[in-house]
Amino acid sequence: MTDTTGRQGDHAACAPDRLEGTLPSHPKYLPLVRAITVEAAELAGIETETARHLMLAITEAWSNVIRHAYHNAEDQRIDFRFEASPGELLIEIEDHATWVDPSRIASRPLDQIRPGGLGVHLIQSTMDDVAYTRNEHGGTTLRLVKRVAPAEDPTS
Amino acid sequence: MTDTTGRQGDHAACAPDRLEGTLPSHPKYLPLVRAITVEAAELAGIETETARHLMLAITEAWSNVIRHAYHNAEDQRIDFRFEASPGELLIEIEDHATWVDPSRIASRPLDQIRPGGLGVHLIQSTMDDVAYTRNEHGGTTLRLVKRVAPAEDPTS
Amino acid sequence: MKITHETEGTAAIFTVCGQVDMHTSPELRGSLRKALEGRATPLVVDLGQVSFIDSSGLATLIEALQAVGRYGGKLRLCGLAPDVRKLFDLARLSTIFDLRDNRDAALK
Amino acid sequence: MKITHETEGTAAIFTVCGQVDMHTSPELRGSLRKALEGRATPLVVDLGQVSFIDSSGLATLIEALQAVGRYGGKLRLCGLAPDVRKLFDLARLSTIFDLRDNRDAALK
Ligand SMILES: Nc1ncnc2c1ncn2[C@@H]1O[C@H](COP(=O)(O)OP(=O)(O)O)[C@@H](O)[C@H]1O
Ligand SMILES: Nc1ncnc2c1ncn2[C@@H]1O[C@H](COP(=O)(O)OP(=O)(O)O)[C@@H](O)[C@H]1O
Repeated sequence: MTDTTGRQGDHAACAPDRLEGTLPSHPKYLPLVRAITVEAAELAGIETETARHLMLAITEAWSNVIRHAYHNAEDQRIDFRFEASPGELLIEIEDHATWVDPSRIASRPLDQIRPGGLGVHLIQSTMDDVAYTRNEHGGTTLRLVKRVAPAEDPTS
Repeated sequence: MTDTTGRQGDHAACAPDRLEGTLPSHPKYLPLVRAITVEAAELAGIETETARHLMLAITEAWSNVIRHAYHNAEDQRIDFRFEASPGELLIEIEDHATWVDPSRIASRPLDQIRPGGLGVHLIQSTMDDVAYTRNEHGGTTLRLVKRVAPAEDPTS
Repeated sequence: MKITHETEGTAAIFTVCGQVDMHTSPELRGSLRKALEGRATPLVVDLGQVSFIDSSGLATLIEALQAVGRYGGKLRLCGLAPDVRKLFDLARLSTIFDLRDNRDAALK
Repeated sequence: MKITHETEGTAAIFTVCGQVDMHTSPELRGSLRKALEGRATPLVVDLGQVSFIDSSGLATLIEALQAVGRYGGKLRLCGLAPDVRKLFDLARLSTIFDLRDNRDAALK
């Protein structure tokens, strides 16, 4: 998102090996977020079934930002970064709301059957690492990592 | 890409009604760019056939940046913006290379059958507006506009 | 997401197509509400053409399950693709719902 | 993109599947090169499972057309989906290629 690298006019800032972007906090963008996830997973050599689990985790995480960080405001910004490296896919989702104590971020007990309160559980059971940290905007960054058995890179 | 809006800690910068992002100049990202295009077109209420034409125009424009602006270097940055408003979809593709005189950007005559030299023609016959301008990074920004008959917004 | 609705005697059948998430589940909830108000039973939700469902979709189905329970009706889900079925497992919901293979089995 | 390759007498048949763009067309070019070196005729490229093709894919096919011409062979494309066919029209290439409905028609 930030570009602090020097610019020499010619062939300036070197691109990171990742997709960075910003979308408004409107739930209508969720299919787009999932489409990006599927393609990023394919680039990272992640098999289809795992990619479907990723779609779910990203959807839950993104929805939580809309609901709990932005209280359903539809015009706030959500920054995201997908970074594929051999053996893992890193996804960061960043809000500009307030910092929430991660100990307060938890789903209901699973044996208690009621609507809602499943998202965080689904994120945790799908991803290898889940970390909430305070970001430079005073909001929360959710860092999700999925590790995969390193496969040969089909693109090289 | 740039974030110069003031930040008040709480509910800071207002999101633009668009997707902004950055990808490396490697051709392996083209399917991802097309996936984003398809979803953005759907959000703009663009019908499937037109969306397929858009996929082609974006692919040609993106490939030209890799080939002609970055001379096939795969680690340079390409910034993009999709902006859907009622009746039109705006797409901007921005390189950090050098500014090229737009009069030099043209395809071969169509009746001259040889490989290559079709991209700009395909972009122009698909999009309503095509404009190359010099950007703040000293490179070229390609601004593409597709206008559509305004339909009812299915999301509101 | 698209929803079509049919009735057969006291039964109501909803066929859901596409992706169910926070953006589309309110529409699903709204469709089901009418059948719940009419005390339809069995209330059949055919998920055979659903390619994705998130926790808001599951929440909507749990609400419906609780609502039919209140008037002594039955909720049946059918046609779940393996991917969608896996999600029910992940949320440990496969056992609380009455999952049927197809519509005919769900109407019996 | 995936390519499979068969031979039938002097004919070579390539079945292309997926998206052909700047990233994948070099692989298509490489596959066709071997058949061109062996002077295969007719050289059949089945595009029935191609969902997308860009100008680099078209360029690859024009190169192949010119190469078969040099040894007096024939290039035939078949199975184009309407979307892909439209692209050939857009590039005014529908008339310079020998487009056939299906593989059988392309091998005749
Ligand atoms: N991004 C977030 N910002 C602030 N609070 C959050 C966030 N994500 C989750 N939470 C908190 O964790 C709780 C559990 O979330 P979840 O399991 O997704 O269920 P639900 O969203 O249905 O309540 C939420 O109710 C909320 O209090
Ligand atoms: N983004 C760009 N930057 C610099 N030059 C460009 C760019 N796009 C196109 N051009 C110029 O326009 C010409 C025609 O482009 P195109 O029709 O796509 O055919 P091709 O890329 O096969 O040459 C290119 O050869 C190049 O000189």
